[in-house]
Amino acid sequence: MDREFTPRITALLCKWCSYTGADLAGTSRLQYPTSIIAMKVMCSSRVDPVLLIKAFLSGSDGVLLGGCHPGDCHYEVGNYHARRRFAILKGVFDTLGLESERLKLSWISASEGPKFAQVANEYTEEIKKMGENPSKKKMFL
Amino acid sequence: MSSINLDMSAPEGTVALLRHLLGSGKVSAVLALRKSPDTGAYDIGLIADEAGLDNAAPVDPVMLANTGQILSSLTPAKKPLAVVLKPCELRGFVERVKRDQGSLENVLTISYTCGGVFPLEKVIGESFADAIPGYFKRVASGEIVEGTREACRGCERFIPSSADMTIAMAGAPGSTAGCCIYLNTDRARELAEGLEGKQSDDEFDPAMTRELAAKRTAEKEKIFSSLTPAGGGLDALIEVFGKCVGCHGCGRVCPICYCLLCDFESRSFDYDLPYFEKELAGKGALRLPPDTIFFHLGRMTHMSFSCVGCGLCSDVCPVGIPVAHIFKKVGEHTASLFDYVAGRDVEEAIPVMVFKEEEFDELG
Amino acid sequence: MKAKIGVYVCECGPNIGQTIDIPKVLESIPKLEGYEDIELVPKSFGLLCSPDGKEHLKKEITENGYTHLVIAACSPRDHDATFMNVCKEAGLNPYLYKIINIREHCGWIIHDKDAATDKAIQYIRSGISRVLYQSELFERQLEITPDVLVIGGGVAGIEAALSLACEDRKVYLAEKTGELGGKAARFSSLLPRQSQGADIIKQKIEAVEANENILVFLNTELESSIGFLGNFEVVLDCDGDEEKTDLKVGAIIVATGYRMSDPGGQSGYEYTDADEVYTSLEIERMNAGGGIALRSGDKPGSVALIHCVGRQEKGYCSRICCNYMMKIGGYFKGHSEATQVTEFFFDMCLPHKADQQFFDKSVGLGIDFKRVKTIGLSGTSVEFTEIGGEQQEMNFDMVVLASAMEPPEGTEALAALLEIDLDERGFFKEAHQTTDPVATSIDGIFVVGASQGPRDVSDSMLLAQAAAGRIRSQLIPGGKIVPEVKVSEILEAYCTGCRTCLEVCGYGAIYFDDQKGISVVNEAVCRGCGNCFGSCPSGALRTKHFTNRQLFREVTEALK
Amino acid sequence: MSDPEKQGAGLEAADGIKSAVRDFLRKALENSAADAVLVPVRTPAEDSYAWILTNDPNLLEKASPAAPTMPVQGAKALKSLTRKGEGTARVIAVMRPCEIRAAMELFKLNQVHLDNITLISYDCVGAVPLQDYVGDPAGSEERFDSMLEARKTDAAAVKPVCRICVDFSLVDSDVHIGLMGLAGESALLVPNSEKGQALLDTMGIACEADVSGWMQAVSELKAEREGNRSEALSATGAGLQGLDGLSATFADCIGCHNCQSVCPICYCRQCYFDSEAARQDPAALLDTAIARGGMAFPGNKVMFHTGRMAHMSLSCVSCGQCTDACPVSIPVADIFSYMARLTQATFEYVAGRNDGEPLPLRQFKEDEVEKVHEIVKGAEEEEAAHE
Amino acid sequence: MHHENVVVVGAGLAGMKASLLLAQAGKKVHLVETLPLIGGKTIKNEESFPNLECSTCLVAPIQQAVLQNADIETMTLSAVEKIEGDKGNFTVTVKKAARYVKVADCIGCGMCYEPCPVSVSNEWEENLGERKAIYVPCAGSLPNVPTVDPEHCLKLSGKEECNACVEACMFGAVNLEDEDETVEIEAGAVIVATGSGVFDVSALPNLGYGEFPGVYTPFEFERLFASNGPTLGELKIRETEKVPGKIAIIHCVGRKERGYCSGVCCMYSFKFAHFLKKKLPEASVYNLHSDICVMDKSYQKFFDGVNGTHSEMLYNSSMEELKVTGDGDGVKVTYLDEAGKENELDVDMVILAAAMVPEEGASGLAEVLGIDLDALGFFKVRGDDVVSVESSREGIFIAGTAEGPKDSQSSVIQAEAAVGKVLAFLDSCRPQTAEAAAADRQG
Repeated sequence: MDREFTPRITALLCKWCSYTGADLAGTSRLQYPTSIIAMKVMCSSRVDPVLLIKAFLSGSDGVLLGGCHPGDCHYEVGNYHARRRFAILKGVFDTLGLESERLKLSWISASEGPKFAQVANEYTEEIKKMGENPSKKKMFL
Repeated sequence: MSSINLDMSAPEGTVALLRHLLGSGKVSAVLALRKSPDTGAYDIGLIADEAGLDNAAPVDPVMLANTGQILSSLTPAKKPLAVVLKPCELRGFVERVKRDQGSLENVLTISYTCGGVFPLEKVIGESFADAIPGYFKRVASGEIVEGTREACRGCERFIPSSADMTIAMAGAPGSTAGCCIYLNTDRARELAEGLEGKQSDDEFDPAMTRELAAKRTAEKEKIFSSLTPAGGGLDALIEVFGKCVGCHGCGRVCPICYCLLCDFESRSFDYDLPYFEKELAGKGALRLPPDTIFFHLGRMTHMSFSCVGCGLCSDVCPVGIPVAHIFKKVGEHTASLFDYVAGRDVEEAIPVMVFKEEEFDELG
Repeated sequence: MKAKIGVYVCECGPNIGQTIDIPKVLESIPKLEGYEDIELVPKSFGLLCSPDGKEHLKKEITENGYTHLVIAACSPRDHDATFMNVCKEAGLNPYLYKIINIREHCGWIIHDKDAATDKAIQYIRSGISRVLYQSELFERQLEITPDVLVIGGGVAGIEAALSLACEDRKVYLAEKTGELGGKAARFSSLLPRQSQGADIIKQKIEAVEANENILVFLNTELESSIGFLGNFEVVLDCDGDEEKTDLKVGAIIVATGYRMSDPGGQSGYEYTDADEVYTSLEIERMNAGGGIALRSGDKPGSVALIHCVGRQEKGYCSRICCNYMMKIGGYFKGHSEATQVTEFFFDMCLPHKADQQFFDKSVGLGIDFKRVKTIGLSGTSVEFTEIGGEQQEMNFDMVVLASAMEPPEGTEALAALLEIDLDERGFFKEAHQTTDPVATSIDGIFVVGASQGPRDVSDSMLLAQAAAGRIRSQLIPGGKIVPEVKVSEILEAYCTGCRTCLEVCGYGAIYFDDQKGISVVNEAVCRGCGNCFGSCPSGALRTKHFTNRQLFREVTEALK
Repeated sequence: MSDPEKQGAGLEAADGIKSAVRDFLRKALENSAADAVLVPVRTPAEDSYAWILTNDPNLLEKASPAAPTMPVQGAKALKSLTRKGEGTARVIAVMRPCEIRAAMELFKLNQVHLDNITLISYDCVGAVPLQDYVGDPAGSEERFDSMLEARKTDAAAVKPVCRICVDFSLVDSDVHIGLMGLAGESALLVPNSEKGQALLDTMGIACEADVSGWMQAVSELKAEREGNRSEALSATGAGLQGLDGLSATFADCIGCHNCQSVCPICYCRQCYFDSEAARQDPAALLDTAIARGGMAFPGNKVMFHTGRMAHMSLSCVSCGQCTDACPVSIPVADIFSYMARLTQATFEYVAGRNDGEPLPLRQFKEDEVEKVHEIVKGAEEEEAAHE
Repeated sequence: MHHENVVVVGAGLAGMKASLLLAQAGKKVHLVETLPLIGGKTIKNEESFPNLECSTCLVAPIQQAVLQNADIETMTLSAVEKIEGDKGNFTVTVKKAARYVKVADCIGCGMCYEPCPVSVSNEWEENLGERKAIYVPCAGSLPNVPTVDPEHCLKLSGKEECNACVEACMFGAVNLEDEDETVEIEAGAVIVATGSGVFDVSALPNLGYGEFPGVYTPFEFERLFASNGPTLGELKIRETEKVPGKIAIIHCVGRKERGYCSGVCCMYSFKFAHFLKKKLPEASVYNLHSDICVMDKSYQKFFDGVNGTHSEMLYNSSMEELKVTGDGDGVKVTYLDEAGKENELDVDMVILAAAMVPEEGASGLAEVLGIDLDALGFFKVRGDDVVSVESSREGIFIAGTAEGPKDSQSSVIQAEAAVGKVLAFLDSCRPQTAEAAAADRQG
C-alpha cells in the first residue's frame, strides 16, 4: 500500500464538450495518468454542489468539473449557472481552509483533446503534491 | 416630514406607534413580541385589537423564532399588517420573499437599530425581567450589552436596511430622551399621519451609530478569529461539528432554510448495508448516523450567501456548536463573490438565480 | 427478485484486448465486495458492435434473462445508441443498461497495462453499482395538431402561410392592421432585381385570399399562448368582435417585421419638417403615388442620399440600406437623367453576389458615390469629409436619409407573451444564431423576416420558407412527436415553490402551479440538461437517468 | 424473560467494566465471532461521543461501551445502518437498555433489521444530561466512572428520567451484562437469546456462573424505582391538567421540533407538523386572529406536542433525548413518560419489551390522518379559545 | 405517384441540416459526399464567428446525428454521375469510389496508419501536415473510418507489394481489392449543397503566395490555429518555424477579379485578429481593408470588439497597387493608404482574405444535373422577383454557398427552405414513425 500515491480524481464532464474532448484525447492516444475517472453528465449545470462535496468526503483526492467554454453551452447558459454554484462551493471550502484546490472547474471543448490531457496531467501533479484527501481516513465525518 | 419624535422612551414609543396604527384602523393587525404579564413568558403576537397591545413588548431583547419566518406564514396579506422586526429578521424575510416564501404586499415593516438579544436560556430564566430596563439604557449609549448573544455582539448590520419605519435605539445617543421614528417610505409617511409628536425632516443618519458599529466589528473579528474551523481544515471542522447530534434544529429554525423536507433527510441520502460495508472496508471505522459534515457543508453551499446572521441556529443547538458564526463567516465570503448582501434589498437577485457572462473564468 | 447483471467486456480487437488485461478484469468482477446478493455474469467478446456481436448480445440477454446490462467497450458517443437498440430488440429496457468507456478513457491513454486494467475495473464496478440504481424509462408519443398560427401579414408572414397551407394543415394568419402586405406592398420595385414590387405582393395577397386553408384575421393581435410544439393553445383578440378566438395550433411563426428608426433623433442631423428631408420609405410612397417632388411641387434638381443614418447609435448595420439607396438613386435618375444624385456612404455593404453588379449599374447611371469619414446635415446642406480629403459642404434641393431598421413597437410585449427571448438589439433571438436561425428558445415557435434582424424582402421570404421547412418536417399531419425521455421531474412533497428552477430553465420547460404553489416540469418541453436539478436545494428535482442516487453510486464506487 | 434457570458467565472486570467489555469485543472481532462492532467513541475534541462502526480491534481502545452521556440514541444509529435491510456483515452493538428497547420498537416499524445484529445490553446507571456533559466533559467522566464502579445511580448526576427508570437492566437483548449487586471487579455475561448463546459459544465462554444474586439486586432496585416513578410522574401529571396546564408547560416552546428529530421513535422522514398539510392559509389565519382579537406564535405548540404524544407515546421508551435537545429546558421527557405510562398501561403494553409483541395501535396506521386531525383540530380550537 | 427518397449532394452544414430535417419528416435520404468525411468546411475552423463558439462542439453532434440516423444513407467518396427522369421520379446514378476499408468492419482504432510506409502531405490540412496512404483527414473526423489513397498506396499504385495496413488490422477491415461501385437511386427530389471553394490567390502574383512561407490562405491559417490541426494549434510560420510578431490580414483578395463581395471575409479576418491576440497577446495585427461588410445584426458588435483593441485597421485604397515582397525571413506589404500615399508594413505573416468562389466541381455537376450556373459560376436559382432555392430544373434545389457566397446562418436558412420546398411537393402527410422521431432525438 506504500507504493507511489496515485490520486483518484472524480471528473464530471459535460456530454457535449468536455466528455467529447476526453474521447478525442483517447483517440489521439494522448497520454495521461489513470487518476482521472471521467463521468458523463448532460450539462455541467446538472452538477449540484452537494454531489461535489459527496465526492470530496468520499475520498476523491480531486474533483474536476468540465463544461463547455462560456458562450458554448449546448443549453445556452447552463455553464454560467454551474460556474456560480462552483464559485460558492469553493468559497465555502476557502473560508473553512478545506483545500479548495481539490475542486477544479475547467472549460474543455470537443476539439480540445490536448487540453483535456494537459489538464489531467497538470491537475494530477498538483494533487500528488497535496497528497491524499484527508477525509479518506476520517471516521468522524 | 421624514421623521417624528415622540416624547417617551423608544420601547414606549414603539407601542404608541402600534396603538396609532391599529387604533386608527390603518392596519388590521400588528405582529410583534408580547410578554405575558403573569407568567412573564414571551411569544410573538398577531394582535388585532388595541387592548392586546397592553402586553406588547415589541423591542425587548428576545428572539424566540425569526419573526420573518412567522410573517411568511401570514403573507400574502389580504389586509394591511404592521410588523415589528429586528433588522436580521427583516433581512431574513426579504430573502424569503425573493424565494417566493412570502410577500411584502400590504405589510408595513417597522424595525429599529438593534442592541441584540439574550440567549434563550437567559430569557426563560427567573430574573430576566429585571435585566431589561438596564439593557435599554446601555443600548442607547452605544454599548455592547454584557450577556447578549455572540451572534448579536458581533453583528454589524444592526441598522434596518429596507424597513418602512426605523426607530432609533441602539447606538443612537439621546434616543433615551425620546423615541425617534424615521419614515423611510411614502407608505410610512402616509400611515404615520396623525401620530402625535415632533415632526422633522431629518432622515436617519447611520453616522450616529458609527461608534457602536466599530465596536461590533471589533467584537466580530474577535469571535471569528476564535472560531476553530477558521481556515483550520477538515480536522478543525470535525473538531467543531464532531459533537453534532444531527437534530438539524439549526436548519429548521433558519429563516433561509425554507425547504419543507431537508434534502439531507430525503431518500437520496439513505444508504444500504453493502454501502456501509464497503466504507468500512476502506476506512476501518465510520460514524453512524453518517453525513454529519456533509450536512453542514451542503447547507453552507445552499444558503450561506443568504445567511442573515440572526443567530437562532446557535441558540437551538443542543450541544452549543457556534453554528451561527461559522455560517456567517462563510456567508460573508460567498456573498462577497457577487457583491451580494443578504436581505439588503428585495430587488437584489439571489446569486444562484442569475449570472454574469464575464466573471470568474476557470476555477481551481 | 434477485438482480442478474450481464457484464460484457468488448475486446475491440487489439484496442482493448491488448491494452487491458481482460482475463484479470473478468476474474475481478465476481470478487467485487458488496455484490454478494447480486448475480454478476462477466463475459468478453471479440467485437460487440459488429453484426455478430450484436446478435450474440441479443441472444445472451434473452437466454440469460439479465435484469441489467453493463458493457465495457468504447465511448458512448460511438455505440451507446447501438447497444440501446440491442437491448430494445432483446426486450430489456435500454435504460437498465450502461456502457463503460474503457477504450478512450483507459486503454488508449496509458501504456502501462496494469494501470489501465485497474482503472477499467474501477470503472466497471462503478458502472455496475450505477446500473443497479437506474430505472426503466419509456418513450411517450404525443398527438399533435399540424395547424400553424402566423403573426404578421407582411411579406414574410404571407410567404410562410402560402408555403405551409395544405389540405391537412390550416394556417391562421393574424395581422395587426386592416390589410395584408406590410410595407413592401408600397414599394414600386423590389431588390435585388428591381422587378415590379407591388404586383408581386398583390399576387401573393390574392393567392392567400384564394386559399381556403388560410384563415386571415385582420386588426388582430395575439392575446395569450400556452403549450408546446404540436400543442399550443392561443387566443386571438380580433378588434371589433366581442368574443375572442381560441385556436389550437402546432406551431407559431412570428413575422412582425420592422420599423424605420426616426432619423430626427440622430445626432448631427438637424432639420425640420419644413426642410426637404425625407426617409427612404417616404420616397417609396411618393414614387408609388404621384411621383417624387419637392413640397413646392417642383422636381428636385439635386438630391443627397445619406447612408448609415443611426448606424452608430443602433450599433448594427441594417444590411439593405446601401442597396435600396442605390435603388432610390435609380428612381431619381429614372425620372430625369439630369437630376444630380450624390450618395454619401461609409462602407459599401454588398453582401449578395448580385449586389456588386447593381452597384456598377448605379455608377453607370451617373450617380456620384462619395465615401465619407464624417457627415452632418443642417437643413438640406450636407457637411462631410471624404476619405483622404478635406471637410466640405454641399447644398441640395432634397435629402434622403437611409435610417436604420429597428424592431416595431409591441415586440417586447409579444416576446414576453410567447416567453421567447429578444437579443440585445431588441430583435427576436434565434435558438442558435448559426445552426438554428429561424427557431427560438421555445420549440415550435419560429421567427422569420425582419423581426429576426434587418432583411430585404427576398431574404424575409427565404426565412419564411425555412420556417415552413422546419414545421413540415416536425409536424406531419396525423403524426406524433416523441419528447425527450431523460427529463426532469419535480417531487411535489419536496417542492417549496421558490421558483429558482423556473429562473434557471432556458426552455420555459417549468411552469408554476399557483393552486399547489409548486413548480411543475412540462416533460414535453424539457431537454434534460439538469440545470434545474443543480439549482434546487430542496432535492425536489430529479433528472431521470441522472439522479443523485445514481451519480452518488457512480462516484463513490469508483473511489473504492 | 426473568427465567430462574438462567445461567451466566463471569466477566473479569478488574480494570473497570469498560475495559472488560472492550476486551470482550476485541476478542469477538479476533475470533471473527463478529465482523464489526457498533460502540460509542469519544469525539476528537473529547467533548462528546459518537456511534462508530468499526472492524478494527485496535480502534476499540478509544471506544467506550458504556458512555457517560447519550448524544445520539443508539437505536437511531442502528436505524441508519439497517433501515434498508440486511447486509452480510455480523455486527455487535453495545447499547443502553432504553436504546435497545427503542430498537425493538423500530424493528416492529420496519425501520431496523436485526438478523445480523447482536445486541448487548448492560445494567445502566443512567446517563449524564447532554448539556451537563458538553459543559464539563472531564467532570462528567469522573462522576460517571465512579457511578459505574459503585454500580449505583447518583441522582444528581443523571437525567431526571434515569432516576426513575425501571427498565435499566435485562431487556430483549442477545447478551446482557449484569452489574448490579456485584462486586467492583466482576460482572456477568448473561446470554439472552440463541444468537447470544451462539456468540458466547463461538468465543468459548461457558455459562456456569449463578445469576440469582444479581437478579435479586435488580428486582430490589426495580421495586424501589417503581415507587419513585409513580410519585414523580403523577407530580408531572398534576402540572399537566387541562389545557391551561398544557399551555403553561409548553409556554416557552419555540417550535424548533428538536424533541421530535432526536426522538428514536419519531421515525418519520418529515414530521406531519412540518409538512405542507399542516400549513394554514394566510388569510384564514389573519381572519381568525381578527375575530379573536389576537393569536400567538410560534403557534400550534399544544397541537404539536399532543399530536406527537398521540403518535408515539405508546412506543416511548423514556430515554430522555427530547429533554436533552430542548433549547428552552422544557421537561419533555417527563411529560412523555407520564403519557406513555398511561397509554401503555391501557394496552398492557411495554414499549420495547421484546421484538414479538405487536404494536397495540397497528391498525392506527389506517386512520392515522383522521386521528391526527381530531387531536390537531381539538387542540387548535381550545388553544385559540385560550387566547 | 412519385418517389419519397431524396438525394442530398454535399455533406457540409447545409447538406447535413437538410438531410436531418428530411429524415425527421420520414423521408429516406441519400447523402452524397465526395470527401471521405462529412462536416464540410465548418469543421476546419477552431471557432466560428460571431460568437466564437467551438465549431466542433457545434457540428460534431450534427455529424453524429447524421451518421446514426437510420433514414440517412451517408455515401462518402461518392459523386453523382447521371440523373434521369423528372421532378418526383428521378433516377440518380452515384459513383462510389473504393475506400479500401470496410466501413461496417472498421472500428476506427487507427492501428493501420502506423505501419504504412508512405507519407504524403495532407490536403485536408491544407498541406500543412503529413498523412499516410491509409488515413483519416484529421483526428476526430467522422465517419471515423480511414481511407486508402490509391495514388500513393504502394500496392495500389503498383510500386511494390505492401500489405502493412492489411496485416495491422485485426478486423480484416482493410481490403485493397475493393472496387469502385455505381448505384442507382430512385429519388423524388435532389438538393445540391456542394458548398464553395476559395479564390486561388496564386493568380495574383503581387501577393507573394507560394513565394514567401509567411503568406497564408484563410483555411491554411484556420488549420494552423486549430487545436486538432497539424501543429496542435501552435502558431509557427512554415519553414522558418518562427512565431509571428506582426501579422497583416489583407481583405478583399479577389473581389475585383470575381466581381462581387463575398460578405464573410471581413468577419473571418476580424476573427483571425481575435485568434492571434488570444494566442499571441504581444503580436501586432493589421487589417488592410476597403469596404467593411458586417451586415448581420450582430456583426458590427464583433467588429467593434476587435477594432483597435485586437487589430489596427488600415484603409487600403487599391488592391492593384498592393504588393507583398520578401524582406529577410519576413515580408513587406506595400499599399496605398486612404490619401493614396504609399505605405510600407514589415510583418512576419500575411493572411489573404480570399473570396469565396464556386466549388471546382460545380460546372461539371451542373452539366450532370442539367441545371444552369449563373454568370459567376454559382448554381443559378429561379425567380426573377425574389431569390428562391429552386434550380433551373424542377425538383432540383440549391442550398448553401453553392448558390453564392454567404455565412453559415444564411446557408442553414437556405437548407431549411429547400427542405420546405421538397416536402411541399413530396406531400408529407403520412404519419411520422416513432422511430424517426426518436432518431431525431439522438445526440
